[in-house]
Amino acid sequence: MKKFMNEPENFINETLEGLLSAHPNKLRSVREDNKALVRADAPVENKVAIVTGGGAGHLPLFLGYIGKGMVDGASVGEVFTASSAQQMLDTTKAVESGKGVLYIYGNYSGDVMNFDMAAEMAEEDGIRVETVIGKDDIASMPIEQKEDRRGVAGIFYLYKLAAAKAEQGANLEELKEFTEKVNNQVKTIGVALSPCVLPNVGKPAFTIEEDSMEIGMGIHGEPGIEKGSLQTADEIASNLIEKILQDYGNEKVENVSVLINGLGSTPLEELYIVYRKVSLILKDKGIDICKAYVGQYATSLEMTGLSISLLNTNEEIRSLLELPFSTPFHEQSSL
Amino acid sequence: MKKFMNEPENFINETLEGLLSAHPNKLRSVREDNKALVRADAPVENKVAIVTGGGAGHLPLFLGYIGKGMVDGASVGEVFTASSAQQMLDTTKAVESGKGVLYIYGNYSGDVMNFDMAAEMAEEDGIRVETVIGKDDIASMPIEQKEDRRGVAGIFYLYKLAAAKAEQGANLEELKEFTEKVNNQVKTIGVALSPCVLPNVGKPAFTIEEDSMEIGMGIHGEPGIEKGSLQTADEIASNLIEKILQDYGNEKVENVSVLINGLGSTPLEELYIVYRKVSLILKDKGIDICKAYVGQYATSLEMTGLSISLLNTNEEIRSLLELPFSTPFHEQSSL
Amino acid sequence: MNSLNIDDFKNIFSEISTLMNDNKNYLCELDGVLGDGDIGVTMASGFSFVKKELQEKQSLGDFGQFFRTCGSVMSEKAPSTMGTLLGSGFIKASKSLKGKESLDQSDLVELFNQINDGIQSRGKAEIGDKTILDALTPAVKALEKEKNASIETMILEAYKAAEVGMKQTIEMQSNKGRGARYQENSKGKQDPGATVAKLIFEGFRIYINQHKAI
Amino acid sequence: MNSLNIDDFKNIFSEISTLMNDNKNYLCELDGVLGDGDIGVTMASGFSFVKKELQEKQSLGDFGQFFRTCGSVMSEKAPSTMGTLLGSGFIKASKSLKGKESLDQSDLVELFNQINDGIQSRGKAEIGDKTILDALTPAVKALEKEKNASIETMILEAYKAAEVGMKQTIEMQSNKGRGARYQENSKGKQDPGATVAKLIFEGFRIYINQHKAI
Ligand SMILES: Nc1ncnc2c1ncn2[C@@H]1O[C@H](COP(=O)(O)OP(=O)(O)O)[C@@H](O)[C@H]1O
Ligand SMILES: Nc1ncnc2c1ncn2[C@@H]1O[C@H](COP(=O)(O)OP(=O)(O)O)[C@@H](O)[C@H]1O
Ligand SMILES: [Mg+2]
Ligand SMILES: [Mg+2]
Ligand SMILES: [Mg+2]
Ligand SMILES: [Mg+2]
Repeated sequence: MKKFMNEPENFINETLEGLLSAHPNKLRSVREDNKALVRADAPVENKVAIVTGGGAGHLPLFLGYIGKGMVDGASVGEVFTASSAQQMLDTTKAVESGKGVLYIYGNYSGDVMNFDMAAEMAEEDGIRVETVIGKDDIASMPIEQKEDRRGVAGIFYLYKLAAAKAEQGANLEELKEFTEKVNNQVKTIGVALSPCVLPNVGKPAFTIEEDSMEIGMGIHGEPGIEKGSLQTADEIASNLIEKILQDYGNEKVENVSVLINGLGSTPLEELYIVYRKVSLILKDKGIDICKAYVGQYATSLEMTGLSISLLNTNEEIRSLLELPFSTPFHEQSSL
Repeated sequence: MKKFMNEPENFINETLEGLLSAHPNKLRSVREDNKALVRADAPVENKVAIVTGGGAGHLPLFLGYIGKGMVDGASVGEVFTASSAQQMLDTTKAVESGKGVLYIYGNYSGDVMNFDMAAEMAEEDGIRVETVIGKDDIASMPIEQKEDRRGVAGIFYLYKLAAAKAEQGANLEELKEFTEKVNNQVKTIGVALSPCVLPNVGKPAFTIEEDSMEIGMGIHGEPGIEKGSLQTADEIASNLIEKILQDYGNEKVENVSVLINGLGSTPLEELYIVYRKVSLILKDKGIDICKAYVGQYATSLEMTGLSISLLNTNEEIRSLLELPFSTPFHEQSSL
Repeated sequence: MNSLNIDDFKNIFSEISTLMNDNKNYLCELDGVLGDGDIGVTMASGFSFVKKELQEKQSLGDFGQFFRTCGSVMSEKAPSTMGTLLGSGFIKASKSLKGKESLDQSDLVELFNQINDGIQSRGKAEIGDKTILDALTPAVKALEKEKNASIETMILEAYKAAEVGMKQTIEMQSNKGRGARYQENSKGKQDPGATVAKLIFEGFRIYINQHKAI
Repeated sequence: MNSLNIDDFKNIFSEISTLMNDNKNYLCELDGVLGDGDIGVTMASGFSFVKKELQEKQSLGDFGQFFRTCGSVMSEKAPSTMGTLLGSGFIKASKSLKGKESLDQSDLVELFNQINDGIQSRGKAEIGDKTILDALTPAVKALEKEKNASIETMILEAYKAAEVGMKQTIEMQSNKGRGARYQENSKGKQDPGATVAKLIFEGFRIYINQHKAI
């Protein structure tokens, strides 16, 4: 196994120590184990706070989205493992400023159960909590079981838009309602070419044959919906976009934001080759692109692959999307 | 070969088309072949323009540093191949606004010869050009042959600081002098764990044995200075930092900026594990870190590995480092 | 035997911890087939943290505090599905046992009813979904049925019911957790979570048996 | 023969282009050993673009324009080391041949002197560094030596000198370009760039020979 690491059991602790020492102006730890991180300036007054969390190994997900114009705090689990309710509660307490807290996280049972538990504990402490669960992976369940879909890279849009809306003064109920609406308009599908290696396991978590790809594979290697021989970038782009557009059904889709997300080992050049085709296809269908994001937004350690997310936008969403944000990994300036 | 691509000979053309369509507000093409790219708002009045360029396959290098607070334009070659002098000249003409142009690029003979040629052609057209050549890779030549060292990730600091200084109104001569001084204070060394695959070759460009690493390997797979079995992250960090600090010789090193650069396939988690140790070592030696950059800044397609760069700072450098910039890949906001 | 006090329960949790440790590999193997293969490790470590905390903590005046401690240690130290579910069950139970310093037969029924409820409302699984509930719920029913008998009898019957329930999961198709993604193929394999439930009752049984013997 | 005009040179470049194409694999093999294996491809394609442009372009009134065209096409279409060096040489030559519509013996010396200079000042290699210069410079010296003879003799002698120079690179250690990184191990292998120089003179020789025959 070729990893830059020391003892596998310290993998995440040391990552967190590195992150905290690299970004002291952006991040603050509120637990000795560093498993609850918040904005350096938390709690931010007069704003609903946004908390996320989940297993590690997906940087910039989840804690990497802590920052101005993004989320207020994140609890951190071990690699691919949910964090505990107590860690979530500690995060919650450190960011809330009386306006309530919105939990936004991906639909994985460990996360759901722990966040639910944290929410109950927070309510007992007099903190109002609402929850929106990211479910953007259209390959994880058929449309009829939409509520059971997993959350993947598209959660970026939930963070970004909820945060912008919160900064504009939305109250907790409005924020939840708005974020749920966004949630319904985000759709993602991924394709994997090679597996990732868990630090404490030391060998690939699964195998994908040489010259093969797996469409719909999840960010922990959950089985996909189509295995087959590797297609060209253009074929893959067409194939994935077709599936996403189909999933919108009768929804009007006229203007979208596109997110091409690398899973870890995919060169940026290749992400842009795929973006190129996506933009051509959408143009062909008369769908405008208001904003493109191309890069690493939700990874699976060193997995090779990518995902395409579309966000179906309206005017409000487009204007919120333009607002700046600043995190340790991505920034969007108003320069 | 597992790549998201179409015909290998279109790899770079399609990357460029994707980039241009994803970032229309940031980038503009000034040639039909898209091999000369400039800031969307070029030429910027009242400022020395900064031009870079080089072979493709290293995103964000080189064109990825076009933007406000960064370089004005870049010429683009094929994968790992210099661009032509004409492409450089076209870039130069599109960005210059009468204050002259500073070329900043890495020390590779193809680039040197072509930029020299472009500079001569530009002078013939009445455009003043000065040149600073990045030579930060301390593993590429011993200190006695410093002038022959290759340029790698540390060029990021040259761009950033030269751009900030240019925006403050430095004239061409001042800018060259300042950038040369910075150049002398940037040192980088890399380590590779696995090779990259050139799109038109289709198999690994070289091999690194299982459980082995190669210290000092260049970003095109140029042979390194030490092959050996894979060490822990902490050992690697110590080893590399020791070599860099030694290279500063008698120079006073009290406050540095650190850049941990992933070569393509290295998970962000692991870069932070290495950063952690680097920061501990420097602390131990009484050296302060003014600013940390951790991420992909100069890649080699899907090579696994990383490089560590140090920039020895003074007060002026530190204040310039803080100024915002915005490129398609990295942004630094004043949020 | 007609009641159990805090010290009894400390010993019972110690028995359970030993059992989880002894069955660590067995549990991991079961979870390796239907899940991610970690349940043995998390249960052994989760229960050993619980045991340690119960032994060290001073203020365990009543069963409210006792199960609050079990619940928060378990969820904090083992935030996997099983750890979180057990944690939720213990915390639910702690609320209705506030003030009690010993548990009689009907309290025992209440205890496991609450644990069962806590797990059910956290995990939202139904009977037949091939989860811990398929061993736990029958055991709770057995406790209820025997609530007029001795605690020895109650526990023995509950243990037997849990074991039967555990074996019945073999024929079930998984509908919850990681096992669910195997759909039809999840059949024929014993559910690791149900096995944990059976081991918990086994811990009670061993302790009670030793006591009866004295 | 005492002079060569623009049409002669168009034909000579056409011969060179054919030679580069015929020797594509041979050149690539040489470069594969000491470099990145592309010199045959870039030279074949570079010279074929030059040939095409020379045939299509209208305004080639003098040798200034002629070599300016050669130089800019070569550098644009083949921005490798060899393409850039040749491009620089051609452009350097174009400057001192401005206005000339035919070249006599001393112009021919001047032409190659300038090309040699252009390559030298671009690449900063010395004689003995195992580069194109180790074939080109001796050829230029031969031209100078024979500048009072016929053009046929000059070219023949230059060709022979280039070939000898090329063969002498075998024993040299590379100090420039990719070959340099092999240090001692670069010895024993013929330099691909020097081979390109020899092929260029071969192109001249073939054309001149055909002409002499008529
Ligand atoms: N929603 C649920 N409700 C009740 N039990 C569940 C649920 N989901 C999974 N389980 C139980 O959890 C067991 C797996 O536990 P564990 O290994 O901790 O899960 P994971 O490693 O996936 O977090 C399963 O065997 C099953 O009995
Ligand atoms: N600085 C230099 N000056 C003159 N010739 C050089 C120099 N560097 C390399 N060469 C020549 O260039 C040849 C290789 O050319 P080419 O294959 O185009 O290089 P690359 O592929 O590395 O760009 C070498 O065989 C050598 O003759
Ligand atoms: Mg498990
Ligand atoms: Mg697990
Ligand atoms: Mg070559
Ligand atoms: Mg080459």
